[in-house]
Amino acid sequence: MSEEFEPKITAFVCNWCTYAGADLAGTSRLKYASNMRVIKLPCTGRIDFMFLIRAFEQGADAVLVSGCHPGDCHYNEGNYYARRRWTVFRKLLNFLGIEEDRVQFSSVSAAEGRKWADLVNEVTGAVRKLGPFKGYKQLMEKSRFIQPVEAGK
Amino acid sequence: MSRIGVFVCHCGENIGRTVDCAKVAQAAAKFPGVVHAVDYKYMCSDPGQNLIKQAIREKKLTGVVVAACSPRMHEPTFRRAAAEAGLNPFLCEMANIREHVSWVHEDRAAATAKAIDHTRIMVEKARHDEPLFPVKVPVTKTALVIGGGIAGIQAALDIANGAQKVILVEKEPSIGGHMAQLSETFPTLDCSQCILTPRMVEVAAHPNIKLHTFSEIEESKGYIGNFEVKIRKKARSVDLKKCTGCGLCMEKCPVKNIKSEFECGLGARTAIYRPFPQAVPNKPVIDREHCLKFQKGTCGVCAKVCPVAAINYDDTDEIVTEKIGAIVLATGYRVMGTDLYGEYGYGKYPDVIDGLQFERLASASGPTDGNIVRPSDGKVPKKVVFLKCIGSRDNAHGITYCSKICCMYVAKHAMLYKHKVHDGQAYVFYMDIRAGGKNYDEFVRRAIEEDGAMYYRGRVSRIYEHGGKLIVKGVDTLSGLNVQIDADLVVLATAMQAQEGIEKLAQKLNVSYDEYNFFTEAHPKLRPVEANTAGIFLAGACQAPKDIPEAVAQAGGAAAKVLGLFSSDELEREPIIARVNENTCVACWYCYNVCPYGAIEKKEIKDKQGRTVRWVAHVNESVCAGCGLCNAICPSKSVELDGFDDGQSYAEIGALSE
Amino acid sequence: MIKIGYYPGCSLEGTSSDYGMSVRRMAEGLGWELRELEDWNCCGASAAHQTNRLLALSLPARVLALAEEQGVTELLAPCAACSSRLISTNKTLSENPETAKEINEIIEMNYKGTVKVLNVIQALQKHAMPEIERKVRRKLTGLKVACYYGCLLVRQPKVLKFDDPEEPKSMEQIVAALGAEAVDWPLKTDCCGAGLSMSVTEAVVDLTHKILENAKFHGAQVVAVACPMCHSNLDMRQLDVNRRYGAQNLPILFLTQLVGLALGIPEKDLGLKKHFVKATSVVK
Amino acid sequence: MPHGNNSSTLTGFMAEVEKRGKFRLADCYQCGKCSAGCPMAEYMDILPHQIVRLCQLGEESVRSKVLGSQTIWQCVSCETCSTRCPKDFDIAGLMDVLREMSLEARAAHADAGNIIAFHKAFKNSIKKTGRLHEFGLAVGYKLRSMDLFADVTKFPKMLTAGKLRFLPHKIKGVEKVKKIFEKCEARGKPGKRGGK
Repeated sequence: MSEEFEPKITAFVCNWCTYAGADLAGTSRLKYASNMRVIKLPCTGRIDFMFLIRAFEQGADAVLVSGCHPGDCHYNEGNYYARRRWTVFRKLLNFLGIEEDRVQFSSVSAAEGRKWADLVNEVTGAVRKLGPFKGYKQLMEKSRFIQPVEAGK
Repeated sequence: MSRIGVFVCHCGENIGRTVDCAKVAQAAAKFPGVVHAVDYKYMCSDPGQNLIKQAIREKKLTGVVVAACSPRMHEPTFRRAAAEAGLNPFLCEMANIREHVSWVHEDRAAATAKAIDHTRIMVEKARHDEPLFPVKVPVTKTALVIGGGIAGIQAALDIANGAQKVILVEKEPSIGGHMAQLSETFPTLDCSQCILTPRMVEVAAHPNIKLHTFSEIEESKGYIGNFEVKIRKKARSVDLKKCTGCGLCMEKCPVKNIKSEFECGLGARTAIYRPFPQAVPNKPVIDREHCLKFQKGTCGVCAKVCPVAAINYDDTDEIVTEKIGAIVLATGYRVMGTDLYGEYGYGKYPDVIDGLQFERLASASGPTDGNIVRPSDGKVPKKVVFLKCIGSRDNAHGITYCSKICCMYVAKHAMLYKHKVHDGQAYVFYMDIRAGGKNYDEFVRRAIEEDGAMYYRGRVSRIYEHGGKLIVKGVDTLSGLNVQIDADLVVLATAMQAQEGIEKLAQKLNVSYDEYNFFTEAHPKLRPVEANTAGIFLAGACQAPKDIPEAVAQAGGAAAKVLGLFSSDELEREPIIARVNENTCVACWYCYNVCPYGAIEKKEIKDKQGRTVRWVAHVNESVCAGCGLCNAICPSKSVELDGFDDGQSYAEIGALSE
Repeated sequence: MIKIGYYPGCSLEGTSSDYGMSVRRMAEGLGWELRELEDWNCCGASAAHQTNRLLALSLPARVLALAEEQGVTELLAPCAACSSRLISTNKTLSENPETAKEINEIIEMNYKGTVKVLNVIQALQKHAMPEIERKVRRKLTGLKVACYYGCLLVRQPKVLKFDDPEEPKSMEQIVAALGAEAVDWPLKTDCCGAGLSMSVTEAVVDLTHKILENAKFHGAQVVAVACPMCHSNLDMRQLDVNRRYGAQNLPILFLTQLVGLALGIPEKDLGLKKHFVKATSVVK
Repeated sequence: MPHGNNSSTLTGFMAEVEKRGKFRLADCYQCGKCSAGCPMAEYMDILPHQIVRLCQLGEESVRSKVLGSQTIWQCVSCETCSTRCPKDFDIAGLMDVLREMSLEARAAHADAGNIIAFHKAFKNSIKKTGRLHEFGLAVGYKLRSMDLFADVTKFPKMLTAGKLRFLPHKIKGVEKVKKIFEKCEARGKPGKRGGK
């Protein structure tokens, strides 16, 4: 078998919609690519965009953020804030030299197991085309001065 | 120093088939902070839980990670087990290696690698977990039931008979719902109104039930045990306290030709009306869109004839606020509009009707006194064709699901028709006969064998009128022959759909709904009467198509859940709550502005002389819902969400690089 | 002056030259400038799509590519078969880049997908409604018309995105604007079998008879069509129908002929004389 | 013989049909609405829904039955079936695929000779001139089908009415059209397809 690039993708998902949607994909036994690692948060509004930078630092080739559909947020409007903050964060991404395509947004409801499976495949395919994230070293250097919190305890 | 125990579950073969569980345990044993790692066939079983408890005690674990199914499935189970062994339950985490791994991947090596990664993520989280302690909140012992059909009525009565208070809200002027429209019910053929109306009266008379008809939910705040709900009581224009229900106003009302909603357009009503004679409350309402007083400023006859001066043209909508501990959703269904099937001519040909209209034709209290006649000319139809699956199981034009009740009610219709028109012939076009239920299949066979209904296996492609007949062009796939019937009346068994505008109600209450706008239950098998939001329960066809016995059974289940919730004065809620570090808070109020719940308060810090030194943010624990918006937005990193704080989150992300 | 690209198609140059004439005269009357596509070829009709998928896409694709090259953005294809083939090719190519690549290779052109195809009803809706009422010189008052759509104007709705496939109303609206009365009749989208008119004549005569009979039953004096195949079938085959089922005497008129008459254009300029069933008895 | 629900496991006849048509045969649940509304149903030997069913069975033994059926040639492509299908299954498209396969396999029903002859004459006319020459078509078809006398009475009238042209009109790009034909015919051959 030829050495195909297997991207590493980190998904930040909300507990109420997308995590449950991914569970449904499981209970429906839908098959999809295994490149995604899932981190659960109560709401996409909880996501500090530094989380995404940290994920790239840790070697992710792409990041997926997925929550509830507009209007369906368990906390009323958390997903709006996540979207709004993204517009600011986009500029930071450019500054850091991370292609915007490496950050994907989506909404998957608790009823959309099929959509989750398709989404994972789609994102994995797209990142496979983009190739590995090479700006990693540069990012490490740049992010030294924006490192928000010391993680270890 | 952390001492984490990792427990990898095979879930029989469910995980073990695609994930090498032993390998996951071996890898986990080498993670920093892990002192114990094992795999086992069924972690959720008694012996499995004992493995965990024993390890907590013997290895003095400071944290537990169970790599198994989704935390939505068994997190409470394992946290309880941890607590029983003396560990704070919030130090127990789950790594999802079933729904997110073994069930969705086929390659064993890749699945095992992902399972190891998911376990590592949760181990890192567990290393940064802090003990949390449940927050106790009081319970308001009043239930709100939304929807006054048979499911809502049943739930309300069961809760009220359990000695708790109930507020029943119905958007129509009367309770009763669709069941009040039905003629007779399958499989016993007992009269629908005879069994329903006594229950409606019971609701009205019950000391524990407060009834708001012609009312809708305006707004809902709060959480389990402590909801605050605003109800809009729409202007009825009739004072219910004064009105005696004598009916004089309806007799004298000059606008008499409005299509009655209750009669599905087959009968007429006046502008001041009650939907049907047994309505509860048995008092009228003014339909302002048709009333001459409201449209033209003339008339006013009802006010003139009312002997008790109950008519109030100046009536306005009223908002009442109620404190509620639990909510039962029983909003029911609607019948799909059939205008999307141009090939069947519904809406164009008066003698093509839907199933609910047939119920009204067959009902003894209906517009024809129970005589089955053609709406066009009042003649008795000699050939009636029933079409099943109209809109149902039709992903091209309708909805994909099966509406479940049509097979049964079509058999009932064929039977009722034959009982009333002895020389008539009923024809049924069906795709499958789904008659699972007590005495259900026997009922269908009776329609065919004893009442002579002719069943054709196939769909109909086209219906058009020719010379006073409806030409029905169908097929019988069993014989491979096309079938054409010159029918007098055609009845379409249309799909059951969620009520219109249900997504708005769902958003107000924060409950989830599926792609067809049916409310989603918390678990399809184990928690079928609970919504995804704690303290909200489901009853009847608002969750999925259901017949009467099922709706009633679920309503009873929801009532039992409410009574269980109300059995104690306080309840515990998850301590996933934001905290403010007052030393670093700079009072920028980002959190205050962003909080969807108004849980952030502005707190004054005063010196010993009582002078204000500065202001800081403060979290009201009973209001905070734990979304973490404040945590993410705080520029000085002074707000942290317990259970998902920055330390925990960065640790999880840090676990991604091997 | 409204400029529209024009693709007459083979029938309008041959068996349905009356349709071709009436389209051109009607366009003049309405102030449209029809720019006939240079060097156009046949769309392949059902002979292509029933036997060779690639051919069924390539022939229309060449037409569309020609139109694009010649700067046409709106292309009027009065023949229902042509417009249906062109629209469906447009859709297939725009939705499947792989197929588009293959077809462009075959036709050795580079079609980008910028041409919008209109059937005659759509063109009238877009460029003549509702002001046509003011242009009517000779109101068709009292004339009872059965508007017949057949298959290709309305099916498949997903592809054509034109009117309701079961209860279309667009032709009726135009007919009403001319002062005539459109009768309500159920068989307006039933198939007349024209695709097999030459080869399975027996069946086609039956289908044609059902349609004519139903239109008459609902009081129609003429049938309006917007498809040359429907026309030749309902008009020419009426002779065979008459032989088997008795005389029908139901004139079949192109919609463009009705519009032309209402605009005051002389009958002979509209090709009315070429019909097998003469319309003179009802259209004065 | 296994009938997996996963398209990738399909073999033989069913797989071939699916691949050409880009649809999933398993979608059809045999409601029969296509047959019920088919204007040609009474002239068919096998009803449309039964054709779909045979394709679903997919065994090699049904190949000749389907490709040799009268039905696929009686279908007039009116698309009533596809329009009304509750499962969004393109039955009319399936008929196109089956006709193409039937021609390639030279398996067409004897009675379909007329229709095939008509299509051939039609295509020939386009191939030669770029457009359809209807008089030529009629003559060509009559010759190919040997059905010399039907409709003969109509020709003189059509000619005098200016409805038939004796001489064909040749377009300038006739060579280009010819090339399109050659490429499509070559690519359409079995074996070449799927090979690329």
